[in-house]
Amino acid sequence: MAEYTLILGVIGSDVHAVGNKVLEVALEEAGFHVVNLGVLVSQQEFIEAAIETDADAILVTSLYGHGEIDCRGLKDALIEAGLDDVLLYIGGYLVIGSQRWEDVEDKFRAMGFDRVYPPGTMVEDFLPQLRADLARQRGESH
Amino acid sequence: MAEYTLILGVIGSDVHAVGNKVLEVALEEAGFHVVNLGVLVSQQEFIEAAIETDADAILVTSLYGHGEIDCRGLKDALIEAGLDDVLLYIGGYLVIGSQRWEDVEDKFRAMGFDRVYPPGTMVEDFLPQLRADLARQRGESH
Amino acid sequence: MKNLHNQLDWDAVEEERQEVLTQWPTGSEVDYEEGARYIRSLPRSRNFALCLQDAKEKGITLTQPRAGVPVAVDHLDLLRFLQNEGEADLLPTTIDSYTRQNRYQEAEQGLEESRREGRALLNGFPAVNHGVDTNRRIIDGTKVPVQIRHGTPDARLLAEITLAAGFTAFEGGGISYNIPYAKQVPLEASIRHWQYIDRLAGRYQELGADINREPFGPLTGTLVPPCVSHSVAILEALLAAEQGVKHITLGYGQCGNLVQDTAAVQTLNRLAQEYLEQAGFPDVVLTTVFHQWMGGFPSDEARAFGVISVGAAAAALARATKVIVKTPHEALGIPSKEANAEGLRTTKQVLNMLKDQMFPETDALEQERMMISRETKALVDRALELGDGSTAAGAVRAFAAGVVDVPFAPSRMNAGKTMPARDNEGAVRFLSTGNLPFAKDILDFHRDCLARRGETEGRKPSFQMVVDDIYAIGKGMLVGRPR
Amino acid sequence: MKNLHNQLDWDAVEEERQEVLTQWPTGSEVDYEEGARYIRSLPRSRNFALCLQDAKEKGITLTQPRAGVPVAVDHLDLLRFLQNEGEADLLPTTIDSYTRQNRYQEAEQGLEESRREGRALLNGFPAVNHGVDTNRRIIDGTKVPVQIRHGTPDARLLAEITLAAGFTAFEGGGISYNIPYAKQVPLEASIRHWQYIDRLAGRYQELGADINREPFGPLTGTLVPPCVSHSVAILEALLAAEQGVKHITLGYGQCGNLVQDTAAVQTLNRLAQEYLEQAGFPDVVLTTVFHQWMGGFPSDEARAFGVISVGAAAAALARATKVIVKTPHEALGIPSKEANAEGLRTTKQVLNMLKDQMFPETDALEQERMMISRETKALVDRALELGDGSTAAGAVRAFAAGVVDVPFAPSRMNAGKTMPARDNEGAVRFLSTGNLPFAKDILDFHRDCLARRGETEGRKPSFQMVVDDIYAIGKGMLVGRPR
Ligand code: B12
Ligand code: B12
Repeated sequence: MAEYTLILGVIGSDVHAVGNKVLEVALEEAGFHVVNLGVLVSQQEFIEAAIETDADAILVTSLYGHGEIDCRGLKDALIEAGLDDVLLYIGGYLVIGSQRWEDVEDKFRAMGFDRVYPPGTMVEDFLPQLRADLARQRGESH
Repeated sequence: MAEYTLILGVIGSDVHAVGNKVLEVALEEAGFHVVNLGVLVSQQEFIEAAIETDADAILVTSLYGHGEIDCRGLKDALIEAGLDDVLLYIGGYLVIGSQRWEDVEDKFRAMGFDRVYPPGTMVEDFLPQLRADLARQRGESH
Repeated sequence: MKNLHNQLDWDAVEEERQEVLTQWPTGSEVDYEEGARYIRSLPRSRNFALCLQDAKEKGITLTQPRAGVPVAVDHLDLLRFLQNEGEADLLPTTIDSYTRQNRYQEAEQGLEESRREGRALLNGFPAVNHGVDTNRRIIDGTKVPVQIRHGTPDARLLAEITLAAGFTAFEGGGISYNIPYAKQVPLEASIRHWQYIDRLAGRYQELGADINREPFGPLTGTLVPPCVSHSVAILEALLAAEQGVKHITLGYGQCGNLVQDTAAVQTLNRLAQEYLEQAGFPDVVLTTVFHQWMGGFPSDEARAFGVISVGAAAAALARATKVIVKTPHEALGIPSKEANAEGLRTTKQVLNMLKDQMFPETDALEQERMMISRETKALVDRALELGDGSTAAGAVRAFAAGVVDVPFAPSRMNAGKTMPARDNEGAVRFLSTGNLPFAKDILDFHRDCLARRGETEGRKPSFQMVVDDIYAIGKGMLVGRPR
Repeated sequence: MKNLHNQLDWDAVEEERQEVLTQWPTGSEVDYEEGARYIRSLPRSRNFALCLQDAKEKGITLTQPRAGVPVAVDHLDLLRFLQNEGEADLLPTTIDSYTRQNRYQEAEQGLEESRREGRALLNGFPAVNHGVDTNRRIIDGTKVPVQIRHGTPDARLLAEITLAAGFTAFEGGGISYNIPYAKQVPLEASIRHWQYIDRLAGRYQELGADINREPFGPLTGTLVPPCVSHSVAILEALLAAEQGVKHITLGYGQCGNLVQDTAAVQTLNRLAQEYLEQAGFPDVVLTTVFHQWMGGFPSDEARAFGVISVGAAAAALARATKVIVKTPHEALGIPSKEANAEGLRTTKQVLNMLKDQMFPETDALEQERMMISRETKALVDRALELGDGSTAAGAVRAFAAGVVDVPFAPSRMNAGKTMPARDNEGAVRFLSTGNLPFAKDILDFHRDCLARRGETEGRKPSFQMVVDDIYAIGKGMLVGRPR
């Protein structure tokens, strides 16, 4: 299996570090090359890291509720940087309070995220999807 | 103040004895002449006790949920026994489960109860009402 | 030496059975040998007695709700919901109050009306009216064991029908289902009826069908001091063992003080074991059940969750074999199935978080255990003495003499001379000991406990304290302090 | 002898203040002397510091929620709701995350959007943007004391504005609001900023306005061993006392084992008292705050009520002065006000039912207290040694050397070489001790604890155990056993 490079990071002013750490270890164990930017990551840092490491996917985390504001314009910036084919995932508590999940998902899909995951998503819950998306993407772009 | 006689009892196959005991003591302390029939009291027993003691009011308790079935025909039987002017109160968990209180109250008012009290009614909650009703009733009937 | 002389002769019971089975048409469906075969065919995970035995060995606490609605399909739906959404380890079938009073005609009417109106008009499942086959569908439709729970002085027909249907556990006893649940039924009668039931359960056991029997521990549910409920539990355990019952679960209703609650669960097991061994029944499998607070609940659901959790914590720390779970609707009326499942899940969370922890062993705990043991022995020994070889007679005479005396009981067979109240730490003590045959130092102990509380509150111990304690938990407290 | 040499010179602070107050336009509204007069005019029942002092004397545990929404009228409604419907004894004002990072421009934008869209786009109350007068309306509108709660490495302007507005309590500290809440902020900087805040609070105190200061106890909220949070708490208590603070509340986040939790609350108080006395501050009023489980919660509300209740029970049995309450929505998102009030009422019910009971004194408890004390002293003594007279420098160097090391902290100032895991009874121990300056027998103790758990589970202690423990409570357990 070709090795895939994943960028991890918690966006904006968010400092929730525990899930980020767990994700890093679990995805490395699952055989990925993981570049973990940690917490308090700006849009610019995500983009720079993706360019530098020729990443296959960016996994954004947002737990603290400001995800909606923090992610505005991220997809456009990626496209501008020529990274339109990098998979863009997001997971966590994406809005303030508990809103209907379908609405939250739609909102973030419309913002350009390929996959949107609800709170409490376990690694085993999204791993098959991630592998499938990566395989499809590589098939398409190579 | 003239002494009023109250009949207490838990109707039907109901054995909830604690509230009945508390009511007895509290109403005696409040100055009433209390005739407590205890638990498992039939309609007939209520009526006989009311005749025997020339009671001013009957306070029916029903906690276990069968109150609706147990109280059918009670008012008619009282009227038949010439006790139409005896005040008829009921309190407790009058139906199965928790239904809208307004509906429960309407149902039991329609069944001939002068006052209907919800679960958790404390003695101080209904005592003023009881005194007022008794005074009015004596005023009218004498 | 086994108390075999107290066992009912099966041939005599057979004769009595013919009469019992005609009390309601469904009696004719009963075939106990087929019932025993069916029970033997159940996997271990669906036999109530064996699940409890396994839990005891593992040292874990199982959860069980209370639940019963009149119409059979609805009842099965309810049980499945509690099994799947409530993750109940054990299930109940709670019987309606008319059936409990053998008023099958009224139960029939309530059942029909419930069907017609599409809402429950009975407060439980009228198992006798449903008959054997319908009851069997309950067992066939569930993955965990199911127990019959009720409050019936004469439950002979109910036992016949539900055991034949495949229920593997049957709650109740000649004392515990009379004193809190009846007014006029003589104890002789109810105990005799329950000897029949125990003999029947023993017969199933002889045929290899394990049946669990559980005296009703909490009695009136309201400030019952441990020694009172322990005495009744032990007397009923002896009565059941005499008839051949091999799986007995003894119950205790939470009082609210953690030391007292832990001591109560621990002594219940030890004392019962002692008495059973003495009486020649060392092979009975004894387990315990802890009932979350059985008295008045707060009507606010959030507060009710707090009460439920304190009970779950006590059950876990004391290592009861199972816990009977209350619901956030307790003070609102018969709970919705959702509320029932919530109570179960709250309880399970607390049990799981505390299952690797024990209530600490201290002098105070040992002291409390000693006190409960001495008190209980005083009552049980005197009762057995009065019985002069007959446990049943002993129980009857003990109640008549007020040697065992349950607070707030509606039954006229109960002396009603004791009155409980909480001490300064919330443990339930006696304000009046009535005729309980206690040694002087025990009497002093209770008086001192309440005197200390009185001092703290600046009032004399009195019935007002009792009333305050009755309301206390419902109003968000444990000890009913004056405001 | 007081560590007076560490106190900031007020004239120098005054100069710094002029710069701070220009960071955002609302800074110009600040008049601290008027603020102090206002606070002095508040009745005792509305002063946070004094309410805690009274609770400590009475030996009771007060409840406090977390809550904050962006728009001021909504925030006041929320607080009043929690006061009236949640019966909160103390209130919070939780600040949004932009303000915490001094990004007032983004906070302004979020506030405006929230107003426009009629829904919250900020996760808290942007107090700086609101300014002194609007903040004062919060204090005027509530009947119980209100505290500012946040997570801000540089909270100087926030403190200026909210103290001037009349808030009588301010959470945070130079370590506890940096290590878990920042990535790049040097400890020197955050500690210096918090010395400013403590000096400001001390100034209010000099003017007779009692102000409560509370280091943030739970840190990362996830499996933080007591000695780690105790060390930070004690260092911050010293730092605050040096600047003239007289009311300090030290915090601890529930770990889940009742013995450990009780020992932790008890030692926190005793150790801090010792260190404060040694440093010449015997007159500081010390109180404790117990945080209900701060890590991942179950998403099911019924289970969340269980977690909340276990925390409430531990707080009551350990006699914490206050308990910070979680809500049944913890794992769902920022709670509705109803859910918040529910968490408060559940907690209050449990507190009330246990307030007359204490966690039993045993050898195991004493052993746990001794362990926590020895561990904490090892860390604090080494830190003070490194500081050589400067508590601040000691703290900075201790973190640089990994002498104090917070598990899972995002900050680069934190060594990040320790790793916690639960033992067989659920107490939080060290899987890796990194550079913690522990004696050999302490190191052995932790290794043995985890080895025993490993044996029970048939696996070697490893990071997988940690991951399992991180998820455990959310999945309904305490110890993350393999399935
Ligand atoms: C621990 C915690 C904290 C700690 C964090 C310590 C630290 N530095 O890490 C402390 C106490 C400091 C904290 C602070 C705050 N917190 Co906080 N916190 C939590 C808590 C209790 C647990 C989070 C956690 O560690 N979970 C365990 C890990 C393993 O799970 P996880 O983080 O969810 O990650 C997993 C999955 O989500 C998934 N995942 C994560 N990212 C991604 C990305 C992709 C692409 C995919 C596929 C999957 C995925 O995989 C991970 C591994 O399984 C949650 C509530 C909860 N969940 O119970 C609140 C919570 C997240 N916090 C919250 C808030 C609001 C805050 C604060 C603003 C304070 C406040 N107002 O209460 C501050 C924010 C500070 C800041 N600037 O970020 C809110 C968010 C509300 C919302 N969005 O509506 C929550 C939900 C609590 C609540 N109900 O109010 N918090
Ligand atoms: C203790 C108790 C028992 C004990 C009773 C012991 C005994 N013999 O007394 C035991 C365990 C035996 C028991 C049995 C049963 N119980 Co029960 N029991 C309770 C419980 C927990 C407390 C009742 C109590 O003592 N309250 C304290 C006293 C002081 O208050 P009170 O009785 O309400 O009385 C006060 C007021 O209501 C008022 N009042 C009373 N009568 C009147 C009359 C008038 C005119 C007025 C103005 C006021 C008034 O004044 C009293 C003093 O303040 C309640 C739930 C709760 N409230 O928390 C359930 C409850 C009443 N029981 C219930 C049920 C269903 C049963 C059972 C059928 C078993 C079952 N399926 O679970 C059996 C019935 C047996 C029978 N045949 O009656 C249901 C009723 C449900 C419904 N109606 O929808 C309840 C609500 C529990 C529940 N949520 O399911 N129970």
